[in-house]
Amino acid sequence: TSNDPGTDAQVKTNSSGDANAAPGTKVVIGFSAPAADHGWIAAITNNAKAQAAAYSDVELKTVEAGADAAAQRAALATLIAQKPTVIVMLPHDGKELNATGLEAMRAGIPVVNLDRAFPSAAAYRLQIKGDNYGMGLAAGQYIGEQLKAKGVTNPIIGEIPGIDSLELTQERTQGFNTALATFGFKVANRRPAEFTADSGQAAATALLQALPKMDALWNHDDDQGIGVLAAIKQANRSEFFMVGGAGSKAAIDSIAKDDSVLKATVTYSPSMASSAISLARLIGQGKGMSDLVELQVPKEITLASETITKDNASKYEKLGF
Amino acid sequence: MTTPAAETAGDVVLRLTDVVKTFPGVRALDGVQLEVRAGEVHCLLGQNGAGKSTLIKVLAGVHHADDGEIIWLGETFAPATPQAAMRAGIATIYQELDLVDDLSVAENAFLGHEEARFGFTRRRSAADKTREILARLGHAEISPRTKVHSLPAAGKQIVSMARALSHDAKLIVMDEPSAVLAHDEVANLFRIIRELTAQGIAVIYISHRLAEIREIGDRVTVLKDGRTTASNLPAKSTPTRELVGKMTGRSIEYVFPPRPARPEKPPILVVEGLTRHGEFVDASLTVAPGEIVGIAGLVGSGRSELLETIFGARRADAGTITMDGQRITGVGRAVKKGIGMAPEERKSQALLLDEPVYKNMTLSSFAGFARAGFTAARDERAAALKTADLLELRPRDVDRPARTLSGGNQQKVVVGRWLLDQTRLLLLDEPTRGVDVGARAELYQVIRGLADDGVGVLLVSSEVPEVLGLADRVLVMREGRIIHEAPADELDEDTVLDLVMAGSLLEGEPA
Amino acid sequence: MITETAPPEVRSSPKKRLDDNAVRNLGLVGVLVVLVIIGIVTKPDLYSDPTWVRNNFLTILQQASAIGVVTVGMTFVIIGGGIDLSVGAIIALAGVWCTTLATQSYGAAGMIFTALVVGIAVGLVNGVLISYGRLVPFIATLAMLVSARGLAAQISGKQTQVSANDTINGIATTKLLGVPLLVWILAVVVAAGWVLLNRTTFGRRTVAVGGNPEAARLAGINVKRHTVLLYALSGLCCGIAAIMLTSQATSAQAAMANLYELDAIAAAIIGGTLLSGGRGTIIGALFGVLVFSTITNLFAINNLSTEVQNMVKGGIIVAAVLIQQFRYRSLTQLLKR
Amino acid sequence: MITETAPPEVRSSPKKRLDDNAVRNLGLVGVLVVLVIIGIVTKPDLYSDPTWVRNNFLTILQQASAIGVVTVGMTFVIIGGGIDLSVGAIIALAGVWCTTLATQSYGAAGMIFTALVVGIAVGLVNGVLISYGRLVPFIATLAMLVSARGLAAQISGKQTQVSANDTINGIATTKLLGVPLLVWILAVVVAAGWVLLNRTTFGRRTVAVGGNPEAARLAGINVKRHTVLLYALSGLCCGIAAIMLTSQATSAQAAMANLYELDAIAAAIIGGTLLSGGRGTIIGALFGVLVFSTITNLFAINNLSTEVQNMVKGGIIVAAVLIQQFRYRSLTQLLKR
Ligand SMILES: Nc1ncnc2c1ncn2[C@@H]1O[C@H](COP(=O)(O)OP(=O)(O)OP(=O)(O)O)[C@@H](O)[C@H]1O
Ligand SMILES: Nc1ncnc2c1ncn2[C@@H]1O[C@H](COP(=O)(O)OP(=O)(O)OP(=O)(O)O)[C@@H](O)[C@H]1O
Ligand SMILES: [Mg+2]
Ligand SMILES: [Mg+2]
Repeated sequence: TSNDPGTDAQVKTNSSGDANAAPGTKVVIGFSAPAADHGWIAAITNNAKAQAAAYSDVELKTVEAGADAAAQRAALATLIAQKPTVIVMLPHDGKELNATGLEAMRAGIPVVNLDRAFPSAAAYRLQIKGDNYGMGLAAGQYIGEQLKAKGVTNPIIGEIPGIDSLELTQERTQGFNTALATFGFKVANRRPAEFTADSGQAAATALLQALPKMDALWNHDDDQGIGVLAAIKQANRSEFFMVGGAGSKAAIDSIAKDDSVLKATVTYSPSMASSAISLARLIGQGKGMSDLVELQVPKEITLASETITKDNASKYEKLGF
Repeated sequence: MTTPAAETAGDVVLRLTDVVKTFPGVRALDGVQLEVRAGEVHCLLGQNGAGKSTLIKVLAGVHHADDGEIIWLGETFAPATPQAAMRAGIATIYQELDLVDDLSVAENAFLGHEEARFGFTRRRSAADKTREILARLGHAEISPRTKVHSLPAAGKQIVSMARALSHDAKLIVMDEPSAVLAHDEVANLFRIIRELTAQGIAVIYISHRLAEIREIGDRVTVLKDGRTTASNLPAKSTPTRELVGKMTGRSIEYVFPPRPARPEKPPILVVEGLTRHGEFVDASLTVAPGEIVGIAGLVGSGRSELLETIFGARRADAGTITMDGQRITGVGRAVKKGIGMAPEERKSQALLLDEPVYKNMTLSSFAGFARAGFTAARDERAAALKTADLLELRPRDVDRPARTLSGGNQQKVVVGRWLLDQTRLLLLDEPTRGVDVGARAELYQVIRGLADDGVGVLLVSSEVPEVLGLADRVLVMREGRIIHEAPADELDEDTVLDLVMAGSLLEGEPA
Repeated sequence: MITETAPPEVRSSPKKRLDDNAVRNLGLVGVLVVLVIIGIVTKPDLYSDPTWVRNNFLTILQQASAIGVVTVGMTFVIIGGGIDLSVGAIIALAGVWCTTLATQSYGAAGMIFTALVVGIAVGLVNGVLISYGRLVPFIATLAMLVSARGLAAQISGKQTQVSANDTINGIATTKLLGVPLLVWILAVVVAAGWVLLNRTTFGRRTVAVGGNPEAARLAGINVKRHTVLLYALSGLCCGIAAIMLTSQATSAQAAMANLYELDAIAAAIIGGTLLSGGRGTIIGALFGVLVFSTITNLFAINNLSTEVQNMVKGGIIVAAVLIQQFRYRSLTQLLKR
Repeated sequence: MITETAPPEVRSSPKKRLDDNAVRNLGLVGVLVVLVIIGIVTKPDLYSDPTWVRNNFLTILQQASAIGVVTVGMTFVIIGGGIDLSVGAIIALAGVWCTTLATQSYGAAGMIFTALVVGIAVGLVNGVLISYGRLVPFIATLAMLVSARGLAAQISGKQTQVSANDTINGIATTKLLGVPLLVWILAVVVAAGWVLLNRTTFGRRTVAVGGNPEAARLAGINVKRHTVLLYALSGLCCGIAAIMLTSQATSAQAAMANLYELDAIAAAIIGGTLLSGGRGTIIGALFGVLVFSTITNLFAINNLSTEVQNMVKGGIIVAAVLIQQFRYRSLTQLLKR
């Protein structure tokens, strides 16, 4: 979340001296992600483009997936017709695009599923995703530990998720509740926003009004967190601490500076798009990951959600989006 | 209203030469000549669709003439907008009410030329001026602050007049202002017209009622199919035969069809003690098959409401309606039992303006033409054409949208609708409003013909001669009550007029 | 009494109304042609492959099928003087309901039956609220939108429910005579809608109820009952669309068919339906849907970014209506002579 | 023949309409009271703290402020016979435009100026398309919705743009006489809207243009120009709302003010504005907004889940309108006697 549209490649997985980095056969990677009206998705697309640009043997064909699953299906239909070597897609909804994944695989195009899993194993060659449940766990774990350290016995905990009808939101919430339960805590009030700053402000205002006193707050998304923090300031509240989600640059900076109630954020890094392009290239060239003994790229990779606090913020600075 | 000395009565203020106006498929004006002098009441006569309304809309800047010349106060005149015409001193009362329902009387009167300072309305000043004009119109009881939609039709007509008077006009055009007015209101209108002309203001007056033209008019111009067929005839002395001849190209005697002797039959419709609070009280009446029952009364006496309640379109507070011994509770039931109604306001209550004429005519009967739910357009058109011929619809085209018909022709479509149906009881509310002389005679003939075929007719009309001439039996209504009932041939116009105005001719009647 | 009756000779244009609609639709066909030409010019390589062109054509139709079915129902509602903001929500509810594990255990017939019944039932509730509760259609169906999506979320537990039924999932992949089944369904619904609107008493009543409810009532039409039926019809179309979408996505969820209401209303209006009621055409609505789906296709093959897509899309919509109007005016001018 | 007599009185029911609106608004106040009572019953502990109650009241108003401002503009457009689906998109565009680094470099005045100009300009385009391009308002503003959001995404690079301007950000935190500045802005806009609608020629002409455009034209009102002005007014309100929202969220992005169009239209209609034009009240629209914002507040303090919230919300909307209608009918019955 910065005012300059960051286009530089965020992470390079191919260190020099690695045989995999050497140019190989040309690979055409088709790429599709939902319309980006949110910093995280914008970062996914940008990372994918930057990563592809870093390889001389990769051509990236992005197709915009529009506003919903139906639009994305339509876009992918045109992409499949163009027969790319590999398809990397971040589906609107894994289940709704399962059929499209199958269709591509049947047409002989390996599919790399980014982030939102297909239910059917035949629909993808590789799945690389963040850990929504783990993100919730991490946030709950952090909040639980902090409160326990402070000796709060019956804490009032608030939660501001993103779009509530999304499955990923459900998973995050479940992880959060599970972790809190191990401490014997539970969420007192939960006001969903829509991943935008203004909706975050509205949800936070409502939440703060409902909970005149609060001990901790988890906001699922740092982009909407801008609004959440604004609302907290407007309500003049500071008796609690807040944990963010995803790991935006602004959030990491703020944590490092320790200038607000935001004390930590749990990552859900868009760097997975960079990894997906790298691995798609390897799949297209029939190579394996050099640190693994296996000759092929594995079928599933789940990134761990990390907790960024003041102590380790400097390490994560360049991962922020 | 000041009148420059130069414009005393007698000077020609307006002259139209060979004015032409075409609409898609219709040459509405096809070379019109007209000459209007200051201080005169110039009457326009013509059949429905002759082009009268179109002509005055050209004058008012609503339509633009395709050809011809208009000279107004000595200068060539071609108003681009209604505002331009108003600024030039021409005010118009349109045939179709042109008021905004949710604005007050004063706001309507001054719409477009509001009393305002820096864009802020001066409500008191507008109200005062409106009150003054309303007082001049003899209707001081209408509050300038009342919203127009709570006024009855007659009240709206008065607001339209107030609007025309609110301009400093040198010519006031009135398109059938008397159509929605009752007898006594017309007298009042004439009083105002005389006041205006006395100040040197010219008036163009359109009406289908020859009697009115004789009383108020000075000169008459006759239109036929968009052409002037006679100009500047003396209004008082030109024989009716000649006027009608110029209008229609044939001669019509304005007579009512004879009443045939009718065997007594038990009534099909029985209404007992019908009441709607604030509208009418304890109305009881019967209609027998083949009988025409007329209801006379003033505007606002509750006749329309009574008719609509009988039809089931309004819920009665008390009383019963039975048709063939069965209760009528709603419109659906009424129509099923063979009751039809031609409502009073054709535009808001009867017409689908964008639909073709034939679909309007068959609106209540298309299901009857249909087979297994599928409509039979061919049969419908054929039937509609027959009715169109019967009622002399012009243009004789049942495919054009109802919107493009002249007012009187729209009325014929509304009435025609029920001639197609298997109707056994017909409720007619002002069936001849805006219908020209020739077609009117024809319509009377048709109504009588229906009665002769055994249809019962309940007829509401504000024209007393019509009720007396057409009906077998007459009910007189005043302030929501039926105060008198008699066979038509036992009543004359004066008696009825006296009755409706709470006169004393028949003392002892309940008031 | 009356002597000499010669009906006056008046020039008139019979069947003029019919032409109006035809001209309007012709305008939309023109817009479609322009869109295709843009496609050919920008992607000549793709368009040089006849198989691709044929496939692309079928893809456009297929993508238009579900929204097309919804638009037919919507067109009826709008012609009848109403509006239905709940179509997307009804699809979601019907889709979710017919893919619960319980419903799926009844097989394809059970699922289809459930979707249709849910659609009709919600439509009936809309209609009753509007007719007998005298709620403004906008408010009643907006409330239904919110509620039905909420109920769908409740039923699905906010999960995407996968359809395990091969018959249902097969609808989206089956072809008849080389044409996808979904397109056949659209064709049947459009044809049925056209007949219903133009050739039946139901259609006539719809026009009357929307054009002048008071006149319809005084002509003996049961306006309230008819209104209820119109919303039920729209609900039925949503039920059909729910099955089509579920089959395409092999799943259903509470957020599916998002903002379909706007698309359907827009397509109906672009097709010449008057938002205030009383006038409209089914064929026009179909063309409206096709214009939208062709635009989307054009964007996809040119791979425009979403933001550019959106900016351009607004412009194309405006241009489409303007072209159509222009043609309409000039053609009627021509017809006049 | 025709004899001179005193003209008969034209009976009418004076002041009836005024009462209509008052009664309607009374109904909405009743709904608000019921909502508050539900709040008190379900959360007696919160409501026992007067500071909290006062705060809560101000919070409800504050959360209603931006959408309230939009609704005032929308009410004018609807009364004038149109509809504006692009309000949310205009807010997004104005918000994004006024928070670009370039604009922010001009300080608070530059940002405010930019937001207002963008709002008015987009409104003007809407108005011109509708008046002179003869596009149906629904289609023109829908196209604008799509385009303006696309442009906003383009400008912002799809990023959330943080406002670094303390004056702008301070608007949301400033209080005057204990009342948030945002609420004052709402109050001023509502008051200005009321005066404009009820006490100026512009307002009265708006009613005429929407209620009977033909009559307005015949009265010499320039209907087209007036229509343009109405959409510009709505755009202006959106510009104001954009600043308010940007200040509240200390940032702007292309997806902000999502679906504000539906909320604003719904609030206007619940407040007694006729969707077909020609009738409406500003005060009613304000109450409509407050009903929605109070419902949200009620849900929040009771911690209802989204799906239950949605299901209940639809029901409450229906109930609110029914209550209001019921009160309306029975009260006018009483007044009749
Ligand atoms: N907007 C229009 N479009 C097409 N045709 C029209 C339009 N307005 C009027 N006409 C036609 O022009 C002719 C003249 O109509 P006009 O209204 O001037 O008649 P009129 O003399 O006022 O009749 P009436 O006595 O019934 O009011 C009619 O044939 C009518 O159908
Ligand atoms: N829109 C209205 N709002 C309030 N009162 C009305 C309205 N229209 C009519 N009324 C009242 O209803 C009663 C009857 O009115 P109406 O003019 O319809 O009677 P009518 O006998 O049918 O007269 P007309 O011959 O003009 O149709 C009157 O008291 C009138 O004031
Ligand atoms: Mg006329
Ligand atoms: Mg009457």
